[in-house]
Amino acid sequence: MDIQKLADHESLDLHEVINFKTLCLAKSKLMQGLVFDHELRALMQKDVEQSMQALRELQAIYQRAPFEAPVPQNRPTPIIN
Amino acid sequence: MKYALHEVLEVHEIAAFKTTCLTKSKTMKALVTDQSLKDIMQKDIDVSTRQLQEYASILSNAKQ
Amino acid sequence: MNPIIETLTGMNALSDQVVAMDLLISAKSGIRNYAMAVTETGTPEIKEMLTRHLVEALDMHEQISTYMKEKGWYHAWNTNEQISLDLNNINTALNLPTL
Amino acid sequence: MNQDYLDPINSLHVPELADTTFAMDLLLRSKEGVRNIAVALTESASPDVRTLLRSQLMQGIAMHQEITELMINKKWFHPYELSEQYKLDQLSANNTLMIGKMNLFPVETNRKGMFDQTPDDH
Repeated sequence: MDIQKLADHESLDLHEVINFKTLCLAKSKLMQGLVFDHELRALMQKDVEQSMQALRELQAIYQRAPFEAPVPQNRPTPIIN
Repeated sequence: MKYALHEVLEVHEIAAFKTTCLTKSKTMKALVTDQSLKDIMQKDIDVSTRQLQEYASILSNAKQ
Repeated sequence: MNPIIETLTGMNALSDQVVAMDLLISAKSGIRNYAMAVTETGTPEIKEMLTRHLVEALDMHEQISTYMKEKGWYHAWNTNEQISLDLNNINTALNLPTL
Repeated sequence: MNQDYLDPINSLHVPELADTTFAMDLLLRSKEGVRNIAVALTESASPDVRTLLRSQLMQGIAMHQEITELMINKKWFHPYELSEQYKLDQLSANNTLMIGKMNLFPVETNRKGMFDQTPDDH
């Protein structure tokens, strides 16, 4: 019996949260280049570090989703023709 | 399956919510005296009934 | 509420006002639920249905809030009056005997 | 990928990575917008405000539909094949984690000096 698997609805919620966190991380990281204030930049860096930790934890749990699959090295469908 | 899993789950949530709403409106309508409030509640009952039938048909489509 | 049922059930606290408020709150959470659901769907058939139901819920919310405004149970533009009404209702609810 | 963000090898999959990230951002923002407007509608009583919000709500839903369809067509979003979606989720998380580890802005970013003076103020 596979008690490790997550339920359908929580896996979909995880999908939402992971994508949201990924975007938050990318934004906080890249916006640091646009920021003037030191304290704000430091806070963004703190957010980056916390988000990275959070994202790793989320990824680990996400592996228990029922639709989990081997992750390839790169995206399967390049958009550049 | 014709629909995506997350859509079916959303419809399920909405259907559960609407079911309690319809039950409440049906029972509470009997307790109300004001005619215009009664009318609004009757309209709510009619609309919710039709909506629930639509959810039922989607959910039965989704069932494998 | 119907006086006969009132005495029968001992629910004279469940006034039309309370019922209307319940309907209003249900309409509100319905709208929020629909807005969540509509932005989770991609299949046109389901999306079209949910959007239609969202509009119907908005209509219902509009009707019931207009009705409550006319009755003087809902003061959207007068916060102070709304607060006194709220306090009144809170007291009524608090003083209800537990059956 | 290596740690040197100036190495051209790292630009290999960047256009897709950028576009998928921005598309996902747009999708989430359009969702958020629809939800915010719906909540605002349940709190507004003035007819003109309601009319405005209603039309914007419909516009928001249409926008959400458009961006969803675009992302499905481009194969950036797989609501019907969850295993495919799973791969994309993990990939973009990994890529973003890697960017998070880079030291992108090693020097001072405070450019206040460029803005503090008015042009005539020599």
